[in-house]
This record gives sequence, structure tokens and C-alpha cells, in this order.
Amino acid sequence: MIDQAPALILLIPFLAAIIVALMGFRFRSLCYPLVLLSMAGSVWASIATLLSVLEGGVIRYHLGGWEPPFGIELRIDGLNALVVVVVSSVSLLAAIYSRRTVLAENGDKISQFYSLFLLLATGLLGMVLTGDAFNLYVLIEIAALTSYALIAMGPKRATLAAYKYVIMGTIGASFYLLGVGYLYIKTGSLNMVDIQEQLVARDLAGSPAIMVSFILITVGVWIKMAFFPLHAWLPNAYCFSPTTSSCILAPLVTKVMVYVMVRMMLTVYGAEYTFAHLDWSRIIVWMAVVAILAGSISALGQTNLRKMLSFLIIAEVGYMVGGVWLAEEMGMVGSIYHIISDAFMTLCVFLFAGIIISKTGKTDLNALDGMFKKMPLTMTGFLAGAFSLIGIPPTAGFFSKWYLIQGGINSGRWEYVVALLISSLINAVLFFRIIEIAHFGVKPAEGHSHHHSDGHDKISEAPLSQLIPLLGTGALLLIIGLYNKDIVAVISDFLSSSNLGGGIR
Amino acid sequence: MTTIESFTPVWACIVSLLAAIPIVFFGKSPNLREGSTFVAGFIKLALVVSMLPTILSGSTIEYTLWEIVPNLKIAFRVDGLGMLFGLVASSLWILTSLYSIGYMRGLKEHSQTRFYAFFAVSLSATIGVAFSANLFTLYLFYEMLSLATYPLVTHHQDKEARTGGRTYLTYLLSTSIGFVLPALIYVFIKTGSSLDFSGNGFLEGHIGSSEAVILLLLLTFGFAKCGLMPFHSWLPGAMVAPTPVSALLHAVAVVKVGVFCILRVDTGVFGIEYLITENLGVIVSWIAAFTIVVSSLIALTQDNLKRRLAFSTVGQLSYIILGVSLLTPQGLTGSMMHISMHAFGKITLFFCAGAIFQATGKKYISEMVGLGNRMPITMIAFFIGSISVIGLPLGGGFWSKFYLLWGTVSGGQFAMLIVLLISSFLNAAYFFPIAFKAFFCKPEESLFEKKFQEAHPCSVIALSVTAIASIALFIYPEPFFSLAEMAASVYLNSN
Amino acid sequence: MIWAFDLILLVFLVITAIISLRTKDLLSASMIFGVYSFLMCLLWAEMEAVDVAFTEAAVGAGVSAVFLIATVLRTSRRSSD
Amino acid sequence: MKILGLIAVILTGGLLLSAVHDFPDWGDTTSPASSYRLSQYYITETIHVTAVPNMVTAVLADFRGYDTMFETVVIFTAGIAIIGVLRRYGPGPKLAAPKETITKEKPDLIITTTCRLLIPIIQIFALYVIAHGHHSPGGGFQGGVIFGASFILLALAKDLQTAQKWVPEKRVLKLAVIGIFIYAGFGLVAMLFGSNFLDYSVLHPIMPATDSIMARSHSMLGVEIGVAFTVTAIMFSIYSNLASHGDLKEGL
Amino acid sequence: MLESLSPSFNYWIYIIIMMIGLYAMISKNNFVKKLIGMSIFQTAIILFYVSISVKDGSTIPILYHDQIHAGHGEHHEAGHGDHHQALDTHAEDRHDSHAERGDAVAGSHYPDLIIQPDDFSNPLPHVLMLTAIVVGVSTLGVGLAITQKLYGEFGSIEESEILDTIKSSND
Repeated sequence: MIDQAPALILLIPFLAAIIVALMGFRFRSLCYPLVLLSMAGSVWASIATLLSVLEGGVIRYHLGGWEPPFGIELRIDGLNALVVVVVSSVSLLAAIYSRRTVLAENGDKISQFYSLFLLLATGLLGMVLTGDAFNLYVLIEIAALTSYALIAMGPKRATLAAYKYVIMGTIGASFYLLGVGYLYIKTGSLNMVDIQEQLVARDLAGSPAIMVSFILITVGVWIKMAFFPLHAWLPNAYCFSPTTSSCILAPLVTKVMVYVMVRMMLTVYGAEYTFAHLDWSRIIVWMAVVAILAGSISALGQTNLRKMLSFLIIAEVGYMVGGVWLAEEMGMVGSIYHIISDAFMTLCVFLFAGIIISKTGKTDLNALDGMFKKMPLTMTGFLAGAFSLIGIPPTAGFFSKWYLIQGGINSGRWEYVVALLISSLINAVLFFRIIEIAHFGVKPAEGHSHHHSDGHDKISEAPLSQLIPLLGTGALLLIIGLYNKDIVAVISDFLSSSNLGGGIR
Repeated sequence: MTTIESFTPVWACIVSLLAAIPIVFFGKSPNLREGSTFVAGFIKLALVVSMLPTILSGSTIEYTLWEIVPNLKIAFRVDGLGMLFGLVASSLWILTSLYSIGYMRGLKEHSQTRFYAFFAVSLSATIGVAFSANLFTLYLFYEMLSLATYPLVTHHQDKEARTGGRTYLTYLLSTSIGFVLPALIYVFIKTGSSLDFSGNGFLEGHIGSSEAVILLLLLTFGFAKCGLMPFHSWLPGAMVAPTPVSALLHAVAVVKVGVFCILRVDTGVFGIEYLITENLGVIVSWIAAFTIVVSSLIALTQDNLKRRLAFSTVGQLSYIILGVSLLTPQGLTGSMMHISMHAFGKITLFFCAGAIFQATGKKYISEMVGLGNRMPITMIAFFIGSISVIGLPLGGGFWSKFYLLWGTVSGGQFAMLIVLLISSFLNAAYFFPIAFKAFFCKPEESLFEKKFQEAHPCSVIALSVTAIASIALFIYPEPFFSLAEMAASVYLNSN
Repeated sequence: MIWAFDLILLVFLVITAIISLRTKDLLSASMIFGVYSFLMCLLWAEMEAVDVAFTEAAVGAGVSAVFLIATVLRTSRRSSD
Repeated sequence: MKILGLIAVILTGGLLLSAVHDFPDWGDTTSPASSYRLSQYYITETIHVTAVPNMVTAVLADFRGYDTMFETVVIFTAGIAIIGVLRRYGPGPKLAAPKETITKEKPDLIITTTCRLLIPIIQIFALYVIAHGHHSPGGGFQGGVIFGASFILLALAKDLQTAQKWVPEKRVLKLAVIGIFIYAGFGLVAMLFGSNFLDYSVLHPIMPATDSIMARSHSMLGVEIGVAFTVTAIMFSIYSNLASHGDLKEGL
Repeated sequence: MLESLSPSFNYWIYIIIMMIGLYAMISKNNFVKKLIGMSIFQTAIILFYVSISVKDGSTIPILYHDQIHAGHGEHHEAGHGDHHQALDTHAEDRHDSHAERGDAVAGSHYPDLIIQPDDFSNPLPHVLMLTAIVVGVSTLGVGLAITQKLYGEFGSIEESEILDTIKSSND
């Protein structure tokens, strides 16, 4: 069983998705338990895989029994073993949350919704696991199609946002596909590791086609992860979609694409080609700086809670892209660690936003009026996410910033360090604005007022199915923060095995 | 000097954190809730005191809790300086708790459970700062303190509180994230060490002079809790808090954490020797001197008693920073002693201010004419507190100020001597009139309704105890004196 | 592979692509898109990619065009550009 | 937007053009893609290791069977997605009516008759394409599309209701699910036999196959049938949803 | 002259078609037009991939019945000098892979059949493009469904009109 764990990680939700699709006609109430069960199975399998990777090194699972490069392999090293655990557990937490909201938002299409939900998880897990460049494209498309639908299942504006996403997402994925084509025409291979070997063996570092393929893949992935000038699809898509959709899309899609970028840069092209040969670090880090600042400043202007958080995602993507492109080990560690921590913090705040929206029916920040009194536990969970996004120790967000800043200083990129700090401060402003509204109420009284706003609308604590994932995510943020050393050890192992030495200062 | 491995400092730190659980749990029954506060307070004090003999004998106590980042540990270490601060904070917690029972009950404040819970958490953070073994742990607890005190500062949840809270967090978070964090990471990268405080610093040899200046400025201004100008405005702003909070936070916990951090940075990170060789003390001491004079002048103009006390605090904190930046043994001893002496003096003053508000609802000094007859105990305590803070004999503050002056003389920095003298004069000028008017001026008839009108007994007991302690510290300044002297000798002779 | 035939097909491809995007009547545009797909299919068949050509014939020229037409008839036939 | 489009086109086009000269010559047999062991292995060994003459089918269904499974899933996802986005159960809020009214005439006799004659032939051809994918162009996907197209033709020629009688929504979903289960089932059974997912070679004990090579060949047929099921069902489902704006009542 | 161009005109044309599609995707105002552009964009990429698979003098990647059951010499035309060399190396390769695959190939049903890789066009891009076509039609379907939903909600499939509607409803 354990040997098969890598395949089971995505087979379990995949098969469950198929079964759930049929349940629209009968056993509708069984959808939710089945989703939970399958995601839990996936989490179990991914943790088992992580443990065996930690124990025995890289796992190469040959699908169909064909040796790579002839067949497709799942290639699991420290990096994707970590990310896969994150993806499966975030999906599980989002699934737990979905219980009431799906009924409320898409009551007539529960089975389709859950089926798409699980297929999205399948697609994302597959993207993380696969060791084949073209297979990655297919899985990107699965994740994309499900995302389009999950967003379009929302009300009016969500449909428009979904359409925009279809166009942008297709451009991104097609660029990726074209990039793989360029790689194929020069190397003749599709297996990631094999492409890398061919690039070296055929001495293709100087080839313009390889450079163009690199640009195409990078730009394609950037579109998918909403890197700043290419982010136009994201804010509205995550802002107007059903809350459950945004709870799984927002934490995972962008992060998995960052993973894909790292994978492409390190495993397919190799650090030496990416950093030493191309040497675009200077300009791309500047782009990241612009992305961070633009995301943060745009977030400042928002009054809609989820839109504000969406812009924060754009800033966070800037963190990660910049961190990777610092061309420095600590920056790389920070970025990869940030994939993990950001997935959970985004989940945390989006869960919170979902709870608020489903409780109050309002989407703007004023919906939070006096929430500390009304739902103290929910707010506690939110605080963990908010503190993490601000970067307050010992939450996970602090440590990712710690490593990223370290990378920035090590490589002498002060503009990146300054951008990170400014963005942290802006996050502090953003979240303390929320905390203020929740603490003082929208209109605090002039003098000592002790009884404002209680009871005029009956909003009580969120139901357990929503509280558990929120508080669980909050706790996880702390745990990830406190155990960051172990996570970073895994990441460092991965980096040292992927031969960074050639390209990294 | 021996090092002892013991879990006690960790217990001392987390006992109040754990106390928050029963406090929240007993939220419905005030007696049990405040009972648990007291129990935790006494346990904490007992734990701290239990370590005192070890420290006085010249040993340090260490415990490494967790290696959180490769090479960086969350570690606790108790030495003379930390002990001194821990002792002040833990003993004053009990008194403040006593006082706040009186205050909160007297005024029937809302959300008392939240108040006590966060109070306990703040204390944990304070003790955590005091017993931190390295800069990283220090930073961690520092941030924790900023956040845990926010609900306390904004306790009233009105517009004023919101403004005050905003200022409070803006200053504290922006400086700590904007200045300290990068400095911290830079130091970590440059030295590659575990950031452990050591007797003579660990920066020497790792950085150049210009970097040293920048780092020193970043770390000095970064710990904005110390109230150095121009990052002081949060302190008067935070006076919107209920008085016990102001008392503890702005006489003991928050502001003292700020100066304590700077002491740690100067002694444990840079090292006094290194500061002397690079001649870095001058920069800081001039900033401190400027703060001292300006804040005293501002204090003179304040009519709101708590604001006047706040500006006085800004000035007094800079004494401590000035003392350490003199880089002389006497200056160092003086500034460390001033942590404790000023704490006792200032907390008395705050207690009095709170007691006056509690009993009469008066906030402004101009309304306190003739108060001495109404509230004799309070006003006598106020007088004693003033003496101590000004640094006159009979108050514990005398000793610390004495050492500070000695430090300026022995360091040959006469400009600083003059600053200190001017400031003492100004201190007297803004404190004495209050006591004087309270006792010797006739009030207008309409000002007070009752003849005798002391505050809640709990509060009165608390402020009497601190007042007496201020005097006692003049007569017998132990153990703070020995601790300070010991610590100063460690930092100056360890090479 | 016959380069002249190939070239003619490619030129027609470009022409049909442009026409289908410039026609203001969406129904016509969909039909022309079907023609485009069919030309593409011919081109691929001629390039020895029979399986791909077969699929494109079934999907691009067949089903895709039908989907487009279905949508156009369910929405609006006029396009502003 | 026009300017943005132009900029994107110029940038991308320039980028792509700049690399054209770096490509191997047209039809060059020594180009990396053609000479690398990957494609050569597929060409020279497929017949030996799978006994399937159509290399495309063999690579599709066996070597890259994992891809193809997800290709089927893409189709399935699209079907579910379109149901999720478009399907309306019962009378929902009022939606905008089509700009051009669709004239509802009685179906033309010639068309209906032709379709009645044509549809069985199309379906038989589809079955042939599916079954003969090993030896000629075609396979599950193409056959499935053709099969689905036959139902679409029925819906177009008569009306959606008639076609719905043949394949109502419930049956569509069942067929689609069965198709994927057939595909995944081959993989899962291989896992049960102790090998990796989709390793058909271990399946020979439960197949009318003499050895593992024939097991691959036969499994590929099974897999193609699975693909065909899903594609047929989903193609029709997509059409019926698009044609009726999601209520599956009135088609075009 | 055209013949001299022929080596790469496929690559040129694919870029032109692709840019037409890309331009339509970004600049067109009509949602259906954008989707048509998207399909054109995707088929252009497929055209590129298919172009990779082309080899001079090769045939479709399917073995004929009589090819399977005949010796290799029959369909192997003379005059390809380098083929002999290739034959040797590939024979060696085949031996290697025989060794790797053990009895899998040892049990080949056509042990005498040796196939020249240069006789057949590269099947791999074909396989990939089958998948890409499927992805293309799926995306098109989802895009059309979203377009219909938009039309149902806003009564228009023109982007500018819908944006106006949203703007006026916000004011």
C-alpha cells in the first residue's frame, strides 16, 4: 500500500470526484462525507509519501510500468512531497468548511460542485506530483477548467470574472504548452529530469529556442499565478466567486503555480541555466518589487473584504517570485517555505471571509462590525492568519519573511527587502483596520460606551463545520512557524540535491 | 561564573500565560478570576525570587527551549540585568493587580475578563523579554507584548481609544518591523552566530563602522517602546487606557521593555567596549539628552495629569538610555537602577492619578487644587512618588540619579551633567506644584462634593505599598543595587 | 509532402482565420471557423498526422462548430466587431 | 484593449519569430525530436512490446496512458463544469431571451429520414473507429466524438427531447462515469496485482491474453472503450446544455 | 524560391495564425469572437507540434499489415547510405532495451521485425496533440457555457455593454 501511496494521493480524490458526480440524483447528503473521506485519504497518502521521501530520498513512480522517459513518472522529491501535503490538507480543510456554504450558495448543484472541487484538488495534486512536462499541461488544464466553473457558479459578476479567467488562463496554459513544444523540438524529451540531462548533453545553453521556451513557460506560469502586470483576472475572480470556491482556489492555485515555476527553473532548466546563464535576476526582482508594492497598495484602497485579500495574494506572489529570483539559497528557501505558509494563511483569511459573508450576507469591511464580541473564536482564528500575513512571530508568515529578507540581504537586493518591509507594514495597516472595526465597531461611541451594537442583529459564533477548519488552520500556522526549522531542512536538502551551486551566488 | 541549566525561567515566563486560561474560564465569577490572577502573580514572584540567590552569587541560569530557525534558538537566560527587570515587573504585577481590582470594580468597567487575561499575557511577554537569552527571543516577546497590550490600551473601545490604539500600534509595529527586523536579520547574516547576548557583545569584527552606526540607530529607534524622540508620540496617545494599564504598561512593562532592549543591545550585542572604541555612545546620548529636555518642557505644559506623567516618563526613560550611552560603570549602574527606581516611583504616581480619577472623576491638574484634604493618603503617596522620580533624597530615585551624575562626571561628559541637572529642575517644576496646590491651596467650593473621598481600598493599599517601597529603596536599595552593580561589572570587565 | 499544396492550405488557413474573426455575423463566423478547422485537418493529414487530423475533423470541424452555433443561436448573432 | 492586443501580439510574435531560425530544418530526420531515443523507441519497439501497429494508439493508451486518462478527465470535467455553470433545475430567475428567435417548424421530412438512415451508419462507423484504433487511425476519443455527434445530429434533426429520450441526463452521467471507471479500473486492477498504476502487463491472468504483451494490447482496447463512453456522453451533454441554455427542454 | 523557404514556412505561418488568435482573444469585444480566437490560437500551437513530427520521406506512424508480416528489407529502400549505419546503432539500442526489458520483448510476437525509425513520422507529438485538441474543445465548451450564462444574466455578449451595465448598477 505504501509503495502505491504516490499514486493514491490523487487517485483517491479523483475516483471520489467521479462517484460524487453521480450523486446529484440520489444520496445527495452523502456527497459531503465522501468528499471529506477522500480528502482525508489523500492527506494520509501524501503524508506517507512525505515520510518515505524523508526516509529514502526521491521516489520515482513509473506509471504503466514504463521507464522514463518512455512513460510518465511521478517524481517526488523533498519539494513536491512538502507541497503535496500542503495541497491535500488545504483541500481537506476547505472541504470541511464547505458543508453549509455549498448548500447555501449552490444548493441545487451540490454534486457538481463537489465533483469539481475534488477534480480541482486532483488537478493540483497531479501538477505537483508529476515528473513529465506535458502531463503537467494536462493537469494545469484540469485545474483551470474546474476553477473556471467553480468561479462561474457564483452570481453575476463572478461569471464575468470567470470569463476573463478563461481567456487569461488559456493564454497562460497555451504559452506553457508552446514552451514545452520548444523544449521538445530542441531536446526530444518530455520528462523533466531527462530534459535537463538533454539540455546539458546537447549543450543547449546558448540556443535561442531554449531561451524563448523559458520565456514562454515563465510568462505562462506568471499569468496563471497572477504575477503583477498579468494579474488582471484574479481580484474579481476570487472576490465574487462562491466562498467555498475562493477558499480552495485562493490558497492553492497561485501557490501551485509558483511551485511549477520553481520546478521548471530548478529541475527542467537547472539553476545554472536560469541564474548564471540567463542572469535576469536583476530585472525580475524589480518586477517582483513592483508587484509587491502594487498588490499591497491596491489592497489598501479596497473596501470589499475578499477583494482586499485578493490583492494581497498578488503581493504575496510578488514575494515568492522575487524570492526565487534573488538567485540566492536563502531566498529560494524563503520562497518555497512561503508557498507552504502562504497557502495556509490565505486559506485562513479566506475561510474567515467566507464565514463573515455567510453570516452577515455582506461583503464589505463594515460587515465586521463588533465581531470580537459576537464571534470571538472566529476572530481568534482570523488573528492567526492576519498576524501571519503581517509577519508577527512565531507565526509561519514571520519565518517566511525572515528567510526572504535574509535572501534579500545576502544577495544585496535592498529594494526587495524594503518592498517586503513596506508590504508588511501595509498588511499591518490592513489587518488592524479590520481588527479595529471588529473591536470598536464601525462607529465607536464618543465617550465610554460599553454596550454598543450588541444584540441588534443576532450574529453568533460560526457553526462547528466552519470553525474547525478556521481554528485548525490557525493552529497549523503556528505549528508551521514553530517547526520551520524542520521544513527548511527538507527544503535545503532538496536545494542541495538540485545542484544549485552552478547558478547561485 | 557558572551557568546552571534550569527550567525555572521558562516557568516564570509562562505561568501568567497559563493563568490566562483560568482567568477566561472563571470569567463569570470575578472573585475566582482575580484570585487566579493573584495566585499566578505570587507564583511568578516566587519563581523569580527563587532564582535571585543564584544570580547574586554570580551565576546565570539558562534554558534552551527550542531551536526554531537553524542556529537560532528560543532560549532563556537569567543574568543580573534580566533578574533586576524581572524582579521589578513581577513584584509590581501583584500590586497592579490589587490596584486594578479596586479600579475596575470601582468604575464598573466592562470586559474585565479580557482585561485580566491580556494583562497576564502582557506580563508573560515582559518576563520573556527580561529573561531572553538572545536577540531573537527578545524580538519575539517584544512583538508579543505590543500585540497583547493593544486590547488593554483600547479597553474603552471608543473613538479616543481607537485613535490612541492606532497611534500605539502604528509606532510600535512600524518601528519593530521596519527597523528591528531588518537589523536583526542583518546581524544574523553578518555574524552567523546565534545572536546570544554575551558579556561584551558579538558584533565586533563582523561589521564596519558605518554599518555599526546604522545598526545602532536602527536598533535604538526600532525599540520604540523606549519612547526616544521622535518615536515617542505613542506614549501620551496610549494614555487613553485605564489607569492600571497606564501604570503597569507605562511605568513598568512596555516602556521598561523598550529601554531594557536597548540596554541589552548596547551591552549584549554591541558590547560596551566596542561602543567605546567606535565612539558610538555620543550619538545615542545626544538623542537621549534632547529627548530629556524637550519632553520635560512639554510635560510642563500639560494639564492632563496622565499626559504630564507620560511625558515625564518619556524623559525618565531617556535617563536610562543616556546612562548606558555614557559607557561608564557608574552610568551603567545608574541606568540599571533607574529601571527599578523609576518603576516604583512612576507607578505610584500613576496609581495616584487613577485613584483621583476613580474617586472624583478628575483628570486635569487644574481641577486638583485642594485635593490634599480630600484624599490625604493618595496625595502623600503622590508626593513621595514625585520625590523619587525627581531624584531627591528619601526617594529611591536618588540613588539612580546619583549614579547617573557620577557617571557623567567620571566619563567627563559635562554637557550631559548639565542636561541631567536641568532636567531634574524641570521635573521638580512640573511635579511639585501639583502636590503643593493639593495641600496648600483652597479649592473652590463646587469642585468636590464630599469631604473625605479616598478611592477603593484595594487601590489605596496598592499605592501606599509602592510609595513605601519607594522610600524603602532609598534606605535599602538592595537587591537592585547589587544586581545593577554586578551586571555593570560583567559588561565592563568581561574582556 | 507537397510544398505547394501545403502552402496553399496555409494561406487559406490564414485567410479563413481572419475572415472568421472579422465577420460581424457570428453564425457565419462559426461556420467559417468550421472551414478553418477542416483546412487545418487537411493540413495535418497531409503532414502524416492522421490521428490528429481525424480528431480535428471530428472535434474542430464538427463538434466545436456545433457548440459555437448552439451558443450563437442561444444568445446573439450580431457582433460589434 | 486594441492597443494592448497589438502590444501583446508584437511582443509575442517577435519573441517567437526570433527563435524560428534556431529550429532544425523542416523534416530533418536528425533533429533532436526525431533522433532522440524517445521517439525512436516508440517507433521501433511499440510493435514488440505492445503488439499494436498504430503507434499513436499505443503511445496514447499505454506509454502515456496516464496523460490520456487525464485527457478523459478533462472532457469529464468540462461536462461537469458546463452542467455546473449552465444547468438550471426548475424555473429559475428570468434570463435574457435570445436576440434572434429560433423558428420552430416541424422537422423537414427529408432531413429526418436522412438522419434516421444516417445515424445507425454513423454509430456503426464510430464503433469501428473505436474498435479498430489499434490498426488504423482512430480510437476511443475519435469514435466517442463521432458517436456523440450522432446523438447531436438526432437532436438537431428532430429535437432535443427525442435525443434526450435516448440519453437522458442521468444516463449521460452514468455513461461518463462508467467510462472513466473502466479506464481507472484497468489501472487499479493493475495496482491490485501488485504493479504500478496503469501497468497493463500484469493483467494477463484475467484476460483472454496469452502473455503480458497481449495483455497490454487488450487492455488498450478496453481503455479506449472507456474513453469512448465518456466522450460520447459528455459531448452530447455539452451540446444539450448549450443548445437549451441549461434547462434541457427546448433545443435549437 | 518558395522551395527555399519551405523548410520553415510552416513555422512562420503558425506564428501568424497564433498571433491572429491572440489578438482576437485580447482585443475583440464579443465573447464568442474571443472564444473563436482562442480556438484558433490553440490550433496554431497544435500545428506547431505537428510540424515537429514531420520527417522527410516518412509515412504515417501506423504499421501496415504486410509490413508487420514481412522482412524489413522489403520496405527499406536502397540508396539511403546513412540508414545502414543507423541500422547498426539501432540494432544495438534494441539489444540494450531488450536487456532492460527482459522477457517483455523477448516474448515479442514479431521477433523478426526491425523497423527503421526514419520511416515513420514521430508519433509522440501526435499523441500530445490529441490531448491538446481535447483540452481545446473542453475549454471552448466551458467558455461557451460561461458566455451563455453571462448572456442570461446581462443580456449581452459584448464586453463593453456588460461593463456598462455593471457600472450603471453600481452608481
